[in-house]
Amino acid sequence: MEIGTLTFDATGLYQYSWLLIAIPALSALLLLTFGPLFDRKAHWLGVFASCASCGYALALFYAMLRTGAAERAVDVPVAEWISAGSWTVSFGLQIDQLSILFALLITTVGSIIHIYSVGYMADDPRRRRFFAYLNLFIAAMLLLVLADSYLTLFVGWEGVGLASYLLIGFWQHKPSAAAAAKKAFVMNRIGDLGLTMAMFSMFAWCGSVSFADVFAKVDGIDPGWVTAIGFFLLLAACGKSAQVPLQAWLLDAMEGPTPVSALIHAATMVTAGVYLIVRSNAIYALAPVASVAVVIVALVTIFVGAWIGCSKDDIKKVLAGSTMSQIGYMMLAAGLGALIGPVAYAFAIFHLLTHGCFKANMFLGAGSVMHATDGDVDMRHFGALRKALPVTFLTFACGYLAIIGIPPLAGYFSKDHIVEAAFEYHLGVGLAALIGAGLTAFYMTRLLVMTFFGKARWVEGVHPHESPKIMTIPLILLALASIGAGVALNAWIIDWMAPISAVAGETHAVSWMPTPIGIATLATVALGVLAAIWLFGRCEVPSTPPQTKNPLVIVGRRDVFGDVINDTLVVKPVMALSTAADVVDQSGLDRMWNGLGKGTLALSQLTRKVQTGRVRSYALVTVLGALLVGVLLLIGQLG
Amino acid sequence: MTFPLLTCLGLLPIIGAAILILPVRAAGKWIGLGFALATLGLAAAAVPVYLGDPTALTQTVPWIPAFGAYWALSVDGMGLTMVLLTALLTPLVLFAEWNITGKGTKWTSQAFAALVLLLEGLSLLVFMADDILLFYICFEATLIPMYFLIGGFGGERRSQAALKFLLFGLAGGLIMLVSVVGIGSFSQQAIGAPTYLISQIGVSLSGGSTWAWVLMLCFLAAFILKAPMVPVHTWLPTAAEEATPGSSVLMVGILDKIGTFGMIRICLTLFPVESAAIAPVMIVLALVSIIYGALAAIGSKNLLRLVAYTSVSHFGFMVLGIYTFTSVGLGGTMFYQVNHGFSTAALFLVLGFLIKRRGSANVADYGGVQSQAPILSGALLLAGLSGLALPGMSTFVSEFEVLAGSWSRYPWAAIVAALGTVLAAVYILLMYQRTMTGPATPEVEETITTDLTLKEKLVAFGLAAVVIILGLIPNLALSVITPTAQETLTQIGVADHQAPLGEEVPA
Amino acid sequence: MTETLEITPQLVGIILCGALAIIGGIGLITLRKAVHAALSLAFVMVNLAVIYALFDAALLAAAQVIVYTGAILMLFLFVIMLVGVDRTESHREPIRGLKPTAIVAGIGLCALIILGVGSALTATPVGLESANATWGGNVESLAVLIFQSYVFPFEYISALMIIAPVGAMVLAHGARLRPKRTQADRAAERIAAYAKSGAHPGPLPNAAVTALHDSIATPALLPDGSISAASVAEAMVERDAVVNTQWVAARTAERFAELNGEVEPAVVTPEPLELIDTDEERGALK
Amino acid sequence: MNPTLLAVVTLAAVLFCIGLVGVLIRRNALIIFMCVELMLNAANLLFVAFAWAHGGLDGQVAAFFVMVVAAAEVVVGLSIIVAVYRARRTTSVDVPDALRL
Repeated sequence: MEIGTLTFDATGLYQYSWLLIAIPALSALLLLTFGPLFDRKAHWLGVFASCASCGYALALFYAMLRTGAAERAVDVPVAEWISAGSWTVSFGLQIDQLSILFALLITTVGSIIHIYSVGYMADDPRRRRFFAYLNLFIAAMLLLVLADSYLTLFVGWEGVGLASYLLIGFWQHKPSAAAAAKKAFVMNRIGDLGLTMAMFSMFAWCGSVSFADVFAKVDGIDPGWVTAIGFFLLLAACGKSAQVPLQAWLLDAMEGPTPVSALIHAATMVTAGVYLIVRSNAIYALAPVASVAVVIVALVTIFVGAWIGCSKDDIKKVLAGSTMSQIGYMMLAAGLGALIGPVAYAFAIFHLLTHGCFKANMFLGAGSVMHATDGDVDMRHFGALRKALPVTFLTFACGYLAIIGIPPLAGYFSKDHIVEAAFEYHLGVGLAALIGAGLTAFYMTRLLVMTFFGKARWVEGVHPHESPKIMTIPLILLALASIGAGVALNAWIIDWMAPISAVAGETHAVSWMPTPIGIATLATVALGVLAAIWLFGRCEVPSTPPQTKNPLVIVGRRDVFGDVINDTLVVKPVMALSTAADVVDQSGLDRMWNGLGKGTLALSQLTRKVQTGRVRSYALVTVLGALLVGVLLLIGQLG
Repeated sequence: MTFPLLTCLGLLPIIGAAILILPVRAAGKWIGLGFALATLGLAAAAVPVYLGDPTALTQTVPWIPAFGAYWALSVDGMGLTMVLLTALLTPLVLFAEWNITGKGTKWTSQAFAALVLLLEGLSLLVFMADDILLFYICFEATLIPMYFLIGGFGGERRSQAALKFLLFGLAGGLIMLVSVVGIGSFSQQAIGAPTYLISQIGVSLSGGSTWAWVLMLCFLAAFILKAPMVPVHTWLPTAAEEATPGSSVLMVGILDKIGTFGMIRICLTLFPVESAAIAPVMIVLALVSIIYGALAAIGSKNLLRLVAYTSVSHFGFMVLGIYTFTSVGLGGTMFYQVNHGFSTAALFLVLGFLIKRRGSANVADYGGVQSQAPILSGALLLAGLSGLALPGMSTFVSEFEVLAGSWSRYPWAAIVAALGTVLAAVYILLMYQRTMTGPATPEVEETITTDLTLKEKLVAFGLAAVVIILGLIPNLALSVITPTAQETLTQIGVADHQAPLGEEVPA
Repeated sequence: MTETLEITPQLVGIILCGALAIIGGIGLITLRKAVHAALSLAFVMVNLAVIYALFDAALLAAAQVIVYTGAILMLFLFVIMLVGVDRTESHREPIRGLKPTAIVAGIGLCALIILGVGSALTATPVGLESANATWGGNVESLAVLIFQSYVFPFEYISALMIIAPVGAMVLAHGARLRPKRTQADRAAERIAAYAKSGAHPGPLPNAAVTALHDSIATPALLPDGSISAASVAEAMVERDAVVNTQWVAARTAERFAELNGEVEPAVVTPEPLELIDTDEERGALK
Repeated sequence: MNPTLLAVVTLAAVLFCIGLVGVLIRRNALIIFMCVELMLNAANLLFVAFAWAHGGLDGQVAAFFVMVVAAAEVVVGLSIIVAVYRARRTTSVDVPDALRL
């Protein structure tokens, strides 16, 4: 049943699939080292590299489409990596239905964002370096999704962490960006801890970490350990996909340029956690407890994300909150995969793909809004922008309709399946998902209304103008994708993911007509929209955040105290401990050892006193010595 | 092998140092570099011979028959990699510290080259020694050149730092002398004739009377002092703070490795029963070193002290790898020794370039260097990433092996150690953020005006390249190290960890 | 003690002299003046000499008295005289706690020796009659012993005896405090004295040399016949032992008369020298 | 245990210890020197006593040699005292205490 089992050796096109990773990596290296030589034109190399790997991925997809459903999973061994004692790790790629979808998402959205950022970063002096980091990210993300073993995946995993560190902290002169970058990397590192511990357990049990071996032997591992591995993988997923315990970094990550937020913190990197759980479906199948944990984490994140989304005034922070809650949905579906049936994995991937499109679209839209208002992100200074930025408004509206789940668009299909799966599992979970959908509708409408409708609250001297062609074309492309993706993938994705999504025999009928739950979600969505319009559409929106006693808003504005909890529980104690360690080391241990030296000096001062200089005291000491020796001899004799 | 390759390898730098006593003034530097490169060439020549037949290079000549001391040199996987590390680092340090001048007239760059060559020769002999007495003599002798390197070329309080280094080193050495003498006499009882040959003694001394415990503990105490572990580590930050970056590289990259090298080569192989018994204590000590070193590094206000504390943390990892008794862990430690040499060298040298420009080593005096010297900050970031073991770099492979090895025996120890890796990320990125990012402070603007010169770029990115190449193709070193690790484990009769579901790994 | 305590005269002597010696010893360490201490030491040494004699060591007894007490101790007295005979030592002890500890240590050591050596004395004494008799007496047998079996130590001792005084001379020979006055200096001084005070620069006039008397007690005569006061040694004047020159002149005149045949040569009878004995003549000598 | 020997041994021991105490207590160099002589005499006494006890004259020869050595020693000792007196104008043992740390 698992994807890994039926792998075929690579032939033809697959054999060189490692080029997918090599091209962006090489171009990143070139841009970094030899970039200054052709500084002005260097970024086009980056765009070309991204489009090349996108083309290659499409070709692979086309080849895979033509081959039969059975032999689609291909294993491409590249090189032998580590031979350490009892186990050896080889470096190889695995191209199957799951990874090719991800590859497509990464490369297409990546290329679109590359083109967009040509315009967005036009006036940034270090643009060449920006494109180098973007290419590095694409390479690392592709390595992550195409890896055939957890260790290779881990290299991509940390590579992506590094790329996000570099890109968040791209504008290094801003101290807040540098701090945000460090925070993101460290929190990702804590997540990676989970992945390393999972790998160690796999090594300890199966002597290897490649997907094929581990999934084949997973039923041999004792259940306690399988659950532990499940939890470790969940920790890793939370770290990377900004789920509840480790979600604080995503909001700070908005310090980075907007294309970065769009690509990394909306479409691709944050979905890596979902990929990890879907990829390890064999482990979660045997660890129901871990899957329940995934569901719980997902639900909590959905509400936290929505909460932050509703109360933030910064457009990017709202979108980040919404990303967090949408990934919560994907996690929910991934968690349900092991509980109600593997078809939920397909729903997770389906929602992931559609979300990739419309969230990237909205982020780029927000980017072009910021571009127009000279980098201002505060929605209270927007208002009535639909006339000033028509194209941005239209594309943003498509994304908006998609995310709240209006029928023809992508969001409806993907989210609807997840809500149904949630109800199928457990009524409470279903209701929570439903309310989540309503909240999503509420804050998205709030955002749309505050930004594009109502009275213009522009700051003086700001006269927004439409973004140049090079930025609006990607917006249009993504808008089309977020409209069409839902319909296109709805039925197809289930049987495309067949080896993983369908248990033999049980096919999940997918109907076009809305089911009763579908109608219920539409109702809650409508409710959410009306509430938002009622609150923000009609009445005057003050340009400064009003003081409110409403605890919900206060909590929301403080990012659900995520940062505060992290600081008090982890950051402050570690910092205190480290200053203590430094002090203890310098004045404690160091002085102790120096003290040893001073002690000997003091001792010698003491013994100096014995030499009085007077002959007779020496004579006395001699006599006493002689007496002592005599007595001892005498005792020796008598004894 | 008629040609005594190892002896020449060991003595060549010492001869170089001797030649540098002659008043050659300006040419001193070039002669020094020439000898260092010649040693590197010789070491490289030894590799194919070793790969051909590992025992070809061993060479045993009776030296002092009265108490069984031999001029015995031999190289196994670990020894070879350490020899190559030393041979590679020395020319690099000489090249990096090209126009170094110590305080006062007699500490010229020629004196620096002579001392470095002497240090290299002695440490090569230590890594190749198969005879405990030879090991001990060279172990003690390395203190002298290092003392003068710190004392002659360091910062203001260099003499105290050098003295403290020497006293700690001698304390360790003297404790070890007890067991060196002990081995002489006990080997007589165990084998009839007194002998100091490690291969000849084997495990005959172990497991017997409590004397074996005394011998082992004395050796261990000396090595704990040498590879600084927490309670006795305070000499390293002080010395690193005062010494020039080049000599700190030699001190941390090569000299301190003799501690962990000795633990494997002598404590483990000669006293397996006692080592197994003391393993839990050493693991706790290792974990304390990891966490304490990392925390002290985060809290440190001086850049060079920070790097020294990171090394204390890294040594904790190495000891953890040794005392979890798995071939993966042991192989990991051996590989770790090599990687740590390169990554710490990169960190020290790049920071050295930074400090040379700004003039002070305090973290507080920096800010926003990125805008002034982007290439320098890029090099520092690369060196820092190798420090926090980013996958794709060699330090990751060795750290992963150590942790995987220790997980299979003691999962809780591996978890605590893994926390160390998170702290590693914190101290490197915190240091990078405080010095490099943010707006450039006025002092930084006037002092740091030039970016890396060609020489400095070669050094920094050369080292980074080595770390990345070893990271992507670790088998360059692992193919030599792993068999030695397995051999050591079988030699001391400890069963390696067998993954229950893993396929049958050839025993 | 196993045998009966027979009292032999020898034992009595030893006990008597021993007690006296001990008293002398205590005197040595308690008497404050150095000379008294030296004398008490001499007293001790003499008692020891007596004891030596009681032990048939005649030569040693003599040597003790003559060499040890007579020479060495006298050297001590000489140095005491040289260094400050009138210096007394107060009994206050500057170093705190030295005196009691010293006394206790002394008593302890004494007890130790008595116990240690005493307990080892098991053999009964043999006595030296036979030994002395072999070569006819204590001195002869000692001489045989020294010049036969102990000849090498004897030679070393003699070498020592030579080196010791040389050493002493080197040590005690103090460097001159003032430069040595040469003859030229002395002549200059005399002329200066003559210039300043009219003191006669030349040497003092010699005593008179007459046919019968040329001792320093014979005052020389000045051309006018009076006595030259400077020509008589001061010591003689102090002792009133100056020869009467008038008497000498008269005797000389007689002698010449005999020689010139004016008077019959009478038999010369040695008659006592006549000295100046009248105050008026003494006045002339001052 | 012959009473004579016991007596003479006690006598010698007492004299020896009196000399010793004298050396420690007195502060005048000369008197210290004399006490040393006293200790030497005590030793001589024992030599003679045991010569008599063992019936051999070797003891007396030894005593004789001791006497000679004592003479040499006195000569040198006194010249030292005189030299010190001439330099420091004192014979007290405590005054020259420069030779201390």
